[in-house]
Amino acid sequence: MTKPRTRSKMFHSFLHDPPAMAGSAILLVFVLAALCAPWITPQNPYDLQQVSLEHFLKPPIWMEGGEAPFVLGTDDQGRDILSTIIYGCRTSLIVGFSVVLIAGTFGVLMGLLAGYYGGWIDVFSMRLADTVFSFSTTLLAILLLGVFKKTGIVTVIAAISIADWVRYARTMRGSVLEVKEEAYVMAAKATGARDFRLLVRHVLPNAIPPILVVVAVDLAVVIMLEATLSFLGVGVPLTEPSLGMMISIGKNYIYAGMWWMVVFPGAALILLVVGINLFADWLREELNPKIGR
Amino acid sequence: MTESRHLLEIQHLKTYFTTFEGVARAVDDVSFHLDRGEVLGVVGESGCGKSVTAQSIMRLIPEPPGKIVGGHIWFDGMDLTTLQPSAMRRIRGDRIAMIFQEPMTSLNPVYTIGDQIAEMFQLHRGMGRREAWRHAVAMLEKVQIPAPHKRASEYPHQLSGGMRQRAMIAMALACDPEILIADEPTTALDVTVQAQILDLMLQLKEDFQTAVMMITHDLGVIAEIAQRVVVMYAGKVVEQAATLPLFEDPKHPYTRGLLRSIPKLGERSKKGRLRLEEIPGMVPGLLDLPPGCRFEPRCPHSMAVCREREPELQDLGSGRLVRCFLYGT
Amino acid sequence: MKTLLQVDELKVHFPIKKGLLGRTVGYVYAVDGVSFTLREGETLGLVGESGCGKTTTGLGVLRLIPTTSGRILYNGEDIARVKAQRMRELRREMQIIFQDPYSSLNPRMTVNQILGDPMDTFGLYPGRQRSERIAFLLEKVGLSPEHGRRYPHEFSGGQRQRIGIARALALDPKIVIGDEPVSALDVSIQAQIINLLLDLQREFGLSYLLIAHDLAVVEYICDRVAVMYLGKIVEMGTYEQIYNHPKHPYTEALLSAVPIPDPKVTRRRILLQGDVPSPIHPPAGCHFHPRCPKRMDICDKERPPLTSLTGDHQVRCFLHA
Amino acid sequence: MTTYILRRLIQGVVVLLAVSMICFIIFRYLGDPVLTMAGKYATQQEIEEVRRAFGLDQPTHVQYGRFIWNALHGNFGKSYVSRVPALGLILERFPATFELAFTAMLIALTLGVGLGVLVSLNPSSWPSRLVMAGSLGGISIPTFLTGVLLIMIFGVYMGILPPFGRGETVQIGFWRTGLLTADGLKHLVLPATTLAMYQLAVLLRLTRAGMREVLAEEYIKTAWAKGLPPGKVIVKHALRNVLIPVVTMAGLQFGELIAFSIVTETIFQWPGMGNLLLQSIYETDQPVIVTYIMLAAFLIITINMVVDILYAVLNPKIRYD
Amino acid sequence: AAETSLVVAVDTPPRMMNPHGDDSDAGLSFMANFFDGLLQRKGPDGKLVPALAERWEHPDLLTWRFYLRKGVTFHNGNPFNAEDVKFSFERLSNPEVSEFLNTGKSIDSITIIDDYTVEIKTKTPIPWFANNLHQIFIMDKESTEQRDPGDVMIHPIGTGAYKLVEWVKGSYVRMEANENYWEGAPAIKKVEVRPITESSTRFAALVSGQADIMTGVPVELFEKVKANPKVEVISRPARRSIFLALGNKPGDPWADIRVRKAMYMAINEDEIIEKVMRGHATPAAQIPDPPTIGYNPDIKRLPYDPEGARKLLKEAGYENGFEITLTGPNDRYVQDEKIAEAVAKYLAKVGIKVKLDVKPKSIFFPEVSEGSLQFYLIGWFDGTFDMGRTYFKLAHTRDDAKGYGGLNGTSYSDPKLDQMLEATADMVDPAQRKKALEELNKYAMEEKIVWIPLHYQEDLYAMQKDKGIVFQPRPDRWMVYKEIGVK
Ligand SMILES: Nc1ncnc2c1ncn2[C@@H]1O[C@H](COP(=O)(O)OP(=O)(O)OP(=O)(O)O)[C@@H](O)[C@H]1O
Ligand SMILES: Nc1ncnc2c1ncn2[C@@H]1O[C@H](COP(=O)(O)OP(=O)(O)OP(=O)(O)O)[C@@H](O)[C@H]1O
Ligand SMILES: [Mg+2]
Ligand SMILES: [Mg+2]
Ligand code: NI
Repeated sequence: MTKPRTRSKMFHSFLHDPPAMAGSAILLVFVLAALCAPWITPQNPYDLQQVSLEHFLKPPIWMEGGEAPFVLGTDDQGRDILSTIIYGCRTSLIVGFSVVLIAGTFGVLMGLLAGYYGGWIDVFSMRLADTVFSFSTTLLAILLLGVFKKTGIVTVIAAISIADWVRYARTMRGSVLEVKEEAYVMAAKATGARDFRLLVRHVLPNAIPPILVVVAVDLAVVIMLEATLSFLGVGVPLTEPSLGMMISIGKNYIYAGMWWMVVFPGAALILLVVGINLFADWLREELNPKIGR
Repeated sequence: MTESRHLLEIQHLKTYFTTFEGVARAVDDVSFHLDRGEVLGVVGESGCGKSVTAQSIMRLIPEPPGKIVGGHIWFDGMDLTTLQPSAMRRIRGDRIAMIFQEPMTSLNPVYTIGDQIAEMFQLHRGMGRREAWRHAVAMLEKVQIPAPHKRASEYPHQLSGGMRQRAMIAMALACDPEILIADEPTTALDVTVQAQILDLMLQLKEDFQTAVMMITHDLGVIAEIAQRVVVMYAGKVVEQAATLPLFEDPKHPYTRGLLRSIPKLGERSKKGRLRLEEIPGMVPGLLDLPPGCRFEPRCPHSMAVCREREPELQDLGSGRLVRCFLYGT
Repeated sequence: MKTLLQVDELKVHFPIKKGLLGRTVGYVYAVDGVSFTLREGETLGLVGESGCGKTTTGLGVLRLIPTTSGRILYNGEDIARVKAQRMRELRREMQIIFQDPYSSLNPRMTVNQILGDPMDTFGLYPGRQRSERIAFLLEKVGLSPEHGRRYPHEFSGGQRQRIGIARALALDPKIVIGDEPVSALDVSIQAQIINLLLDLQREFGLSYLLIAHDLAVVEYICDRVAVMYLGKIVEMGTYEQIYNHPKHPYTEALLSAVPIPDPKVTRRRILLQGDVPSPIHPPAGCHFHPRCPKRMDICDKERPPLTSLTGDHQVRCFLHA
Repeated sequence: MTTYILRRLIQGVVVLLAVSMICFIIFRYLGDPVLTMAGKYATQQEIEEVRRAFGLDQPTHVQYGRFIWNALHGNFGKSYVSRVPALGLILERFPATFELAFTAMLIALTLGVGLGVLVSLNPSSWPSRLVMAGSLGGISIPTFLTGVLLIMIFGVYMGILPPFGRGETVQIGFWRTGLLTADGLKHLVLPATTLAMYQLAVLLRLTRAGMREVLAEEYIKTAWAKGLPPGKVIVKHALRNVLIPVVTMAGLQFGELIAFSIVTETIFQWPGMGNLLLQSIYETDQPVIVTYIMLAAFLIITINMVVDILYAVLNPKIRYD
Repeated sequence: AAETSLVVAVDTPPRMMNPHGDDSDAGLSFMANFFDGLLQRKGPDGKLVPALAERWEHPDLLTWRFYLRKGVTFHNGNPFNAEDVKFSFERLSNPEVSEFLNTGKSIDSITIIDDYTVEIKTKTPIPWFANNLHQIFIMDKESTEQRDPGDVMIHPIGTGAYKLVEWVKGSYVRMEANENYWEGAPAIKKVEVRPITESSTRFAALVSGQADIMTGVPVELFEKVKANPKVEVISRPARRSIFLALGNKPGDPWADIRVRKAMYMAINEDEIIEKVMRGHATPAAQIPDPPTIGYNPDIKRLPYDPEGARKLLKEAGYENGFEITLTGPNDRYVQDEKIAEAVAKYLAKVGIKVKLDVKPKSIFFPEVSEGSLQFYLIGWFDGTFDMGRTYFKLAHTRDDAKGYGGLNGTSYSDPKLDQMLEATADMVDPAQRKKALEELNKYAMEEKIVWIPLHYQEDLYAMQKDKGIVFQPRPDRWMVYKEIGVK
């Protein structure tokens, strides 16, 4: 009785919040596009047989020299930009969400335990955090590449996750240190709640808002990191470009005036990030009953 | 509406909260006034809108979800409901001060209480840090906090409930305001301290002609210091009278019920433990109020008319007002 | 009657830290050797000066803050020493109503969740019973089921306090420590709650440790009353002994200051003189001596012992030693 | 707290040991430094000779032991690439990186927190929305692209800011600073902006989110009731309560900026440590890598320690003992 | 107006100022300005001419005698003589300071005949010994021995045309003309070399006027630079060839010569040059470039013929293709990863599934040294202008003991090729040597298709037009500032 009520309440507030709706609409479009990529794109840019140097560096269709079906032009290998953006979103979304999921879960957990229990758990997890953070994503990516001897999405996800959880862990720990001193935590303890319950039902929800900010921003950061790894030559495979990789390729052509190689994937990325953040902003405020809307 | 000859006059104040379930009419057409050097007691059912009224005067209703949707609050020729934020700011703390009901959550956890009190002096009296701090310590001493110079540099969570409350009181009294709104200022205080705090307020009233709006459940406190009493029920004023007549001859059935519910000191030893009298039934939800008198469902004198329409506030003369059909239409 | 809870020489000292480096420069002797017993089906009132350590005692007894020393025997088991797991089980039987209702309510939980949470913890009232139980509790404390869907900040002070009471009662505890449970309630609701507490006591044999400032309420509810002053119990006895034959000067002063809800009555209050002592530097000798109207020479030199008078009546004062 | 700091320092040493050990373990996978050190045409025998000459033929743990022993004496080995002490090589570049990171952090913090506060006051106004959306641009454009674009716009087309390098520097003791010359400052603008843009967004969003939560708190009501002007209420009473996540993030980012602004330094040819690290990784310059990582770890440990201490300053409820 | 100072934006920073510590072109490119070798190669064609040695003799297979130039002084005023030569050559075999270990170890003895005559004996006949001497720089014995080893690494004292003024690591190397240079003081008096690794920034440095010359213009931008009226661009055919190495481990589909041919024919090299290299490359049919001994003009590229390729694959029984991993660096050669990507696409079109695995050179080259790759892209040119050494390194069956096949990344092995190669090892007679190597080359490229050749790179430079700089790039990509003039 009460559950559906609160849910419908959220839904209602959602319908009254244009930015949130816009954000999730954007997200939805991206996810759908990524899922349906093979059926909606004129070209499969990951299929080497379909890509041909013949059509390289075509400008968008409305410009002189533009050519159907390459609506947004092609890149220097003759890949259709629009198709590649759609396929690239897939990679970017997979990398982004996997990392946020893996690093986020692990980091939040570590931060929660470290902040709540303190003592050796805190010492251990935070020193572990210091240790891996000292290697930074870039270095880790290069190291992992050396270890696995293979570029690829898994390496990228692993490399970014290994250092990225620290962000979550420390943010979470900071919040938990504050929240655990609140009287309602003591009150919950007084009702006999075991630690798990205390952490999950009482500490976590009150410590989570900064994490929501971090998640939303981190998605962008991770997608960017992946791009940076591409820039440094240790990113995803060249033949399966992600949004980041596209930008990294296109960057070399900026001065040459071939802006479409950067602008379209860049715009797609910004749109995606904006969508995620709009949604996350709404969610965060929605989760705090005190913030009237 | 016209300006008022009273220090503070509230006219037809309406403050509503918009919630998902509907509009909660927390304060619904409340009028009363406050004169210089007067202590006005406000009593009423828990949740009847006393704190909301007080916060409306201070213009501190969180908006959204709350909103002052109607009425006027006249103070010194100004209507506080429409006053510019900056002008309102100059009044707050300096001319109208408020003691909040919940001392723990109302104190900033990251500053020492000394800081928080000293801020008042810095702000309204233009004192330097050091001097303000000295005054803050003096204030703490006034409100009976032991070892005030030590306590001043403690944080709210290190204090006992009563001390926090006294810190709040000290903050409100700091600038000798013209109006003091005290929202249950002494609930967490033991009776000896309470007595001293009440004395302090009376002192203030003597010295500065401060008007006090005392919201409390402790009818003992009311009896001791208030000149007049406003009784509220479910967002409305149901009765208003000078203290003595109210206690002697409560008119509204709710007031009567209230006075009967009080456990009296010494009674148990004399008569044994008699069951405390309750007012039967429950306070109506603010969302679906009965169409007629809001007290009707619990009223021992319920009449047909009570269910049909709301009674008006009747003037029974000599400042006595009551909202009940028992006293005419 | 069986002794349910026995507290022996409980001490809770808070270190005072100074500066960035956090040196401990002293202690707040918040609770400094408090002993009392609570029997089954009995209500013990704890009254005293604000800041004298009542809340701390309550929290310490439930091990919600670390205690410095002392034994807390619950059914013969020293809960100051039991393992966390066992303590958790025990908590079901010992509940507390917090003094500050607002901050003790999780701001991100609706009242339904707040009340349901302890039940879930112990797997009580599963399924449909849960919502029935919540509705029942809400009704008992004078709230309507519609309130269950709201969040703590949407309530008035008194309503929040009632939520706290409902939460404490949710688990059918054996002991309830009420820290000013009715302070924010108007008298009619207060009467309702008091009646509820007494009904429950009658029906289920609950024991209450009631911390309160309203001496009328304490007299009305409590079987025995302990008066605290600066971390120590200075007088303890049945309500009749305390109210009708107070022995300690502080108790006398306290009783004389109770405001009477009758504007015609003017009473002679015993005004306490002198500086209010602080638990950081408790005065030597009897803690009360600097303010005591009946001070004697010995009072500032020696600590008065707790002296047993007739029956259960105990007092810590040289007048009666 | 002194003991706390002491303990943290000991833990720091353990981290340094762990970090260096991990380096040695993964060096096996990072390519063989001897290959480049022996020259393109070296035969296997010659390669082995080089290997022996540098002690790289020994088992990892022996190499590690020797490294630690030398490190304890302040000797972190010589770079394989430039054959000069690795630590010196890194420290030589430290000022450049530090100045860049510091400036970027300063911009990010002031703008991030400042705008975050402003935006939280009126979240649905158009300027606020614009700022929020704009801040996302900062994070959704990769640094290398931002850098290239800034260079293109300000360095090439408008020609008002130098596109690369550090410009005129002044040597003060061991510190070569670019902050004291107009040219140096001009060179700082673009790279610092690039770095700051990236950091700004998260600080801004954290501040805004925190402010939104805190402004709904009761004590903010008290602050208003005191008659405080909005600036005071927000900066003094609200801001400090939201700073913990902000400080956490800022600390992490500052560490990251100092240790790993590789891309920005590459794009702007900033003669800092990140530039060196990348080069060293690509050239398998093990002594430099391990020294670098240890220095990075040291910085991160220190910054995090400061952050943890700041917690206690910001929120008195947080105590370490 | 004639400028006598120059700012040059180069693509690689110097590692150190020790002339023997870095055998890369980029490093030597700096050293060549501070130091001189016994011989030098002069731009723009790279002819070997005397430098600190006025002339040399090669009396027998093992002996090389050098007559040194008199009256040359080092930057610190010390005179140059035979002691310095001996010292410098001996230093080569010290692994602590030298990357020319191979050269150092090949020397048997160095004898000072008189102050200005030195005789070097090698252990085995090394036909290309003199060809390499322009890379071996002579240091001042006295100061090098006296100075702290660390100082030697950062402070060059040579006889070169320029003296180091200041080296701020990561920022710039400033040098000034050596007015006492034995060839006469250079025209450019002040040079500031700014290493900028990021190509677009280097480009920005040039077009914003902060640099006068830029090396390594990215091909994507070449046309753009060309269109800039203020900038002049220079492209110079480079000696480096880019090719694909293909293993022949028995059992692998590509061990079959038909498959090798098919793969060769499937690649449209012309399109790669046109679209990936933007025309800045010339097709190659073999690894060595024309000036190199062993270059065989008879070798022709197989035609681009995807149909034929498919037919061959069918013949070989791989109608449905197979999978192969193409490895390659992504930060080493011009457009390296793009070429690899294009190759992958061509092969895909004839049904061969190529997994592309490009990575930074620091990870790639060690893998090449390990020899377990299937198929990779690499580039090569030999500073000695002799193909023999290259083939030993790249094609001979791996033999660690003898030091053969060290960069044979697929562990390619062909006994006949090994035999032919070993036969050339002590062939010194130029004509005979040339013939043997050309034959060997033809055998490798046509009969065995050891490699699939792609193209010869072009080096791209750009400079400010109105500065009056006279600059002709060298074939070895060195920037030797004494060769730059002013109008
Ligand atoms: N933010 C809110 N949203 C919805 N309803 C609210 C909100 N704040 C207060 N209310 C409702 O307004 C009514 C009046 O509250 P108020 O705090 O004025 O009561 P009160 O008279 O002070 O009671 P008490 O004596 O218990 O403090 C209550 O019923 C409460 O539930
Ligand atoms: N966390 C803490 N740190 C330091 N001192 C504390 C802390 N909590 C309580 N104290 C101190 O302990 C003493 C007793 O406090 P306690 O809250 O028990 O008083 P109380 O009897 O409940 O008073 P009240 O009636 O005012 O609530 C006070 O002096 C208080 O300042
Ligand atoms: Mg209230
Ligand atoms: Mg208390
Ligand atoms: Ni609606």
